[in-house]
Amino acid sequence: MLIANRGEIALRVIRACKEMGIATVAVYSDADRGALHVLHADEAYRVGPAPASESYLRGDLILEIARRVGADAVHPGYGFLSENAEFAEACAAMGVTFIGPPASAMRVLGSKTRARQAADAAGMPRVPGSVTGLADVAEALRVAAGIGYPVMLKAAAGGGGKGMRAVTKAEELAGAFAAASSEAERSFGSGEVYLEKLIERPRHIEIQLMADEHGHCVYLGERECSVQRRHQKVIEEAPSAVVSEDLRRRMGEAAVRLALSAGYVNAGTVEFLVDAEQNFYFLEMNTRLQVEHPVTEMVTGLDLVHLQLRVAMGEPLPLTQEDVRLRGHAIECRIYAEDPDNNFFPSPGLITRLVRPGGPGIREDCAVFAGWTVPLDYDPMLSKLVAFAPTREMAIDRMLRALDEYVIGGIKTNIGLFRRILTDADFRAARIDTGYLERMLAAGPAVVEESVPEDVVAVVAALFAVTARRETAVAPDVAAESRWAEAGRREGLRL
Amino acid sequence: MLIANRGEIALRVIRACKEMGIATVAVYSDADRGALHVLHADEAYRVGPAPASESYLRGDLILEIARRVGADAVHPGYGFLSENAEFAEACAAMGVTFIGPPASAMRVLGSKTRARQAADAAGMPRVPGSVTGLADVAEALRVAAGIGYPVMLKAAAGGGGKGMRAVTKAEELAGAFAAASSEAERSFGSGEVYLEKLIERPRHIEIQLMADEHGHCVYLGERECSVQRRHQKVIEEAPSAVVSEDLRRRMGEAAVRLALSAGYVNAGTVEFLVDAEQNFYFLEMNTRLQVEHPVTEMVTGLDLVHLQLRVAMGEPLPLTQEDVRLRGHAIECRIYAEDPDNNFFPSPGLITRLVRPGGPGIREDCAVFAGWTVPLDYDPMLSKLVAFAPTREMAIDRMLRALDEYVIGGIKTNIGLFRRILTDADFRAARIDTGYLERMLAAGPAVVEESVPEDVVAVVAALFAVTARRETAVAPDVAAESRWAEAGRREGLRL
Amino acid sequence: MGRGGAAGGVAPVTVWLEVGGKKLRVELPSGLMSAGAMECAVDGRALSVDARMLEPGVMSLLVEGRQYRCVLDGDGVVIGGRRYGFEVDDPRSLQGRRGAGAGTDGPRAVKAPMPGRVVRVLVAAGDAVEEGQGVVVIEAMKMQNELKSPKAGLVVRVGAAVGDTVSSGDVLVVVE
Amino acid sequence: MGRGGAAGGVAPVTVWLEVGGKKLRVELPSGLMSAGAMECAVDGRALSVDARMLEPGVMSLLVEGRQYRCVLDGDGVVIGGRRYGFEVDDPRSLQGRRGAGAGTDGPRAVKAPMPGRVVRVLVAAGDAVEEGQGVVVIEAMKMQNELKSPKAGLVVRVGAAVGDTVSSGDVLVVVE
Repeated sequence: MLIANRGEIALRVIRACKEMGIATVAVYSDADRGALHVLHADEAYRVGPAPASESYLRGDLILEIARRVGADAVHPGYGFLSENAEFAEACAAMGVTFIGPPASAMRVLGSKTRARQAADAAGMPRVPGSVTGLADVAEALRVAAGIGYPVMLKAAAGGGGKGMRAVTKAEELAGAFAAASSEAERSFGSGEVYLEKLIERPRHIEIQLMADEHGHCVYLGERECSVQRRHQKVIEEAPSAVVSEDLRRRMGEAAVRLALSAGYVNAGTVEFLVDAEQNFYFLEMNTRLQVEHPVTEMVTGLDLVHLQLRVAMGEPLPLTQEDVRLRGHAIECRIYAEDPDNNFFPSPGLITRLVRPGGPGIREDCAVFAGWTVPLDYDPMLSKLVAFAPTREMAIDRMLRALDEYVIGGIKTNIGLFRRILTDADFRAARIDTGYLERMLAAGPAVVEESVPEDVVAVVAALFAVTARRETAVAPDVAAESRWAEAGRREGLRL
Repeated sequence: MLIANRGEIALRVIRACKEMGIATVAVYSDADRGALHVLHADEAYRVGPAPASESYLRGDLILEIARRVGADAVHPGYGFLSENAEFAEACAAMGVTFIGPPASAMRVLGSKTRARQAADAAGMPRVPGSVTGLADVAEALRVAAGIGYPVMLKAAAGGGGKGMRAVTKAEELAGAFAAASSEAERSFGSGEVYLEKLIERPRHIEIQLMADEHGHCVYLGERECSVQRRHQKVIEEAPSAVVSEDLRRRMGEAAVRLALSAGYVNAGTVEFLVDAEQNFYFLEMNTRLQVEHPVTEMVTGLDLVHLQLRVAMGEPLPLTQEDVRLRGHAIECRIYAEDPDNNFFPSPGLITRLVRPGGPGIREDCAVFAGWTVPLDYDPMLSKLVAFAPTREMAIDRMLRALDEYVIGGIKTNIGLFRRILTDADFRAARIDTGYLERMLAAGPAVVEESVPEDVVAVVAALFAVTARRETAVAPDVAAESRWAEAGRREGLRL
Repeated sequence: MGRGGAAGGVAPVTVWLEVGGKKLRVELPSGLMSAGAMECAVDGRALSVDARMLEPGVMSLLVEGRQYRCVLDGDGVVIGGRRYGFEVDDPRSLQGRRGAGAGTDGPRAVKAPMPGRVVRVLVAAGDAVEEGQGVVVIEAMKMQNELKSPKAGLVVRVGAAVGDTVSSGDVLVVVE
Repeated sequence: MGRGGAAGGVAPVTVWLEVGGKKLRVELPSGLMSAGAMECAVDGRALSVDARMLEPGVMSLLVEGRQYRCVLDGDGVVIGGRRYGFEVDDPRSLQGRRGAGAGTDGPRAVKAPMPGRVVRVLVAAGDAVEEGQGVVVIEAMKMQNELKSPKAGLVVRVGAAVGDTVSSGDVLVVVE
């Protein structure tokens, strides 16, 4: 099995393979020779320079490696090549199993506009708006007038908020259309945008699907991902505090219908917007494993990667819809290398110290360590910290306990942000929507936490200062070690 | 809340308290000032010198601390004072809540002989033998003749295999009686022994109970602990591979009857022997939280320490028997500082390196770290490594994956033993009983594991050797650091 | 190694610190080691503590029974999940982390707030700039960050060119 | 620090090792650093490897694409969960871990296999002992360990007394 990815998801897939007795092949860019996904693989091969466009996005090079080592399957993880239909086809053409849906299903459900047509065909409710890409501003104005403002412009090929613009009145449409289109062009190589009605204070709730090659598809409950910043998920949880048994069944069955209509196989996620009246609207489908899949694993007791591998081997799903039982509550915090005091800009660099949280109910999917240099070149996610407990309140309090234990030294992280959200009355009461976090951040500075007496801080600082020489014998040495190794790599190992 | 214990269980209780917003008070011996249970507590107080008899067993000193700091509850963990009825009474007398059963119930169910009388009264099947302690060898011979050989002599106050002797014929009885009695005297301060029929190849299967003060008691499924060495549990799992729904119900209901008959409150465990025909025999009751409680938490989704604290506060159980649903399979390996190549003798000392396993389904209850010196003075358990997965086979393979990741440097551990057991055909087929492990060990040397080419080992060793100077700048420095702190403590911080 | 460790103890120490913008004088006992009970003083206020270094950079501090879990992070210490920055005015200090010119009048430096690549340079030496005017754009992980001038004045130096990889703290532009 | 790290590189190295009781000569390239691709040789057999130290004591080694996770543990290295002991005959060696007399004829030492307390001394200097005869009993964590004589002969030295605390490797008795 070749893992065409990096970071925590590559490590997570490698571990699953080992548990199933499958030999693993890692690929790495020049930035990742010293990464954990390499350290844990049975074999590892360099694919190219640091930039993703020259390494992890080079499906041709990766397939060449797969051919050379005789890998019979490729797991794309998420991001990179995971939703690239051409890559899936190239795998198939080479007789290598692509761990994911067939290219045909990817094509139908991967494009937002084509997915919306499929959703209509499957009788799935969706947000009113244009089904296909808009030809020009004129058409945009026509459609917007039809459904009424406010409306949202979205990139057809897009995701992650790129190429999105909210428009509250007709005068703004032309400018927003140009901006969204060019941003979409830059981000996805396609400027196609569409338009739909803007739902007020929607919740983002998604259904996890798993389908086999024999026409069986089950839904594994929902995840709520309403806590977002710039359309990026920050906290995910399962189950959603507002989804009833009945709503879950209706959303789940609608999602299964859509998947089956497109001949979908393997893991996939159907995203919905849910309004205040519990109406749900189809948003898009992600034809891959999601970053936030662990919360679903915690409440279902299943292992989605094991299931991915088994259905990819042609096995029938080992469970029926009746076997799927949700229990307890799981919350995931996406810990990023970013600076909350500097508008959350990325803060890559050397991790000089790492003190991990632990204890019952805490799971961490993570591929960093003390001495690791977080590269500039990729997504700044450091870790997915997950807390499981019998109830949502207990899971929140458990996560707060774990966050207090967590120390990541040398770089800035958003750990403090999570402490703030998890102690916020609205979040604890599940009064959240996709605008919640930005409103909370706009509301002003964090509440002052219980503070340590100044004199105690001073003594601690002084004690560390006088032991600094011993200190420098250690953590910075880790730094030296890796910089030096880095240098060695660059300079061909000669001094 | 004062935690009258040390090591992983003290840390585990402290974390639960933090999650419930309860302030924590740790106590420590001179060997534990630098221990993790101290580092994570809100307050910490020295109780005495390293030997347990002068520190963690000194209920009087610990209660004095509780009084001084105004703690209103004490959690005894397991071992030490956890089954000491006098201590429980002393707490009550001081108006401090003891997190455990009332002293009265402890007295009835804590003594093996009195517990057996209660079991008879509750109509619980038990191994034929003497109900009360034996007056002398003559009585022992009488009882043994009555039930027939082989028989087992056991200490009335005992546990953990101390004061136990198997006797296959009458001639051996006198010698065994003397040996068991004196060993019991030494270990538990009481030479009282009793005798019962020896069940051939029994499985050790126990039922976890949780009872509140309002007469409600539920059973949380079973744990199988048949993999033992010298009557010490080595691997525990839940559920048992041989316990049917029906057997679970019958064992569980019998255990609940016993607990209610003695007015039992809080967490407790009823241990049974199960023979090849699935007959179960009452063995004894442990009136405390068990070391192996995590496997029950993994398959029930509950948190036993949270439940302990809530029922101790007088809350009714938040769940009924119908709410208890088992899901998946969990296995726990007790990782000890002991030397498998030297008859498993303890191997305390400085941990110079610690590389922990991680990933989905892995839980570790552990209170050691790189730089920690495992003290001579206490139980040599380092860590409880738990693997959870949908099936027993997946849990075993997941544990094997985790064991391969685990490196504990500087001291000897039994990690290799677990790799051997978990790859053993009999264990994987659940053909186990309390004699399984000793038979396997007697069967001879471990199967040779897949080995790394000698030349590769040589190059790795050489590379580490030439970087040893940088190396010594780190791990040994940790050693120095802690030795030096140690010295500082002893020498009153003057050089 | 025991010796090596012990050698870490130092003569009577007075440490001048800046914590939360406030200058403090901390006195630690002579022959001090960062372990065990010791009498300290902060600006003359006595404080009895019991300190234990578990591993380098991780310390348990007891003050009248209260326990603080302290982790060193560069020029700050994390206690109970909260970070307290500090500066040491001391030969053995952790100082020099600060870039030049911060908080001062006269020349002001625009420094890279994060490692990244320079994608645009919006000013040249000699240009007049307003306070808050964008001067350089750097990118990391696909996100762009426009750095603004800290004051109105003249650009006296441009230390970055498009395509440069810069580290956090590098001086990119100086405004006089 | 980069300097400091770089200073770690050393001159052309030949390392004599004992692995699994076998003496091996390992040649590492000159100007070597334990990072990147390098040509090595073991007893003259060429071996191309790519080594990367992730953190001190943890190394990823690539040999023709095969990846080995290697963790240093004192005088051994753990690879794939299995420990391989080694001895280095080299100035920069990790040697001196071994106690005296192991594997030799003549005097043989009985050493403490673990830290503990001496609870019984069963022989005195001058006693004749059989091979396998118990000489000292030490206890740790409530478990007793009777140490036996490695050979038949005369006890020439007893270095332990009841009540002593001993460390792993301490010589307790020497048999001639």
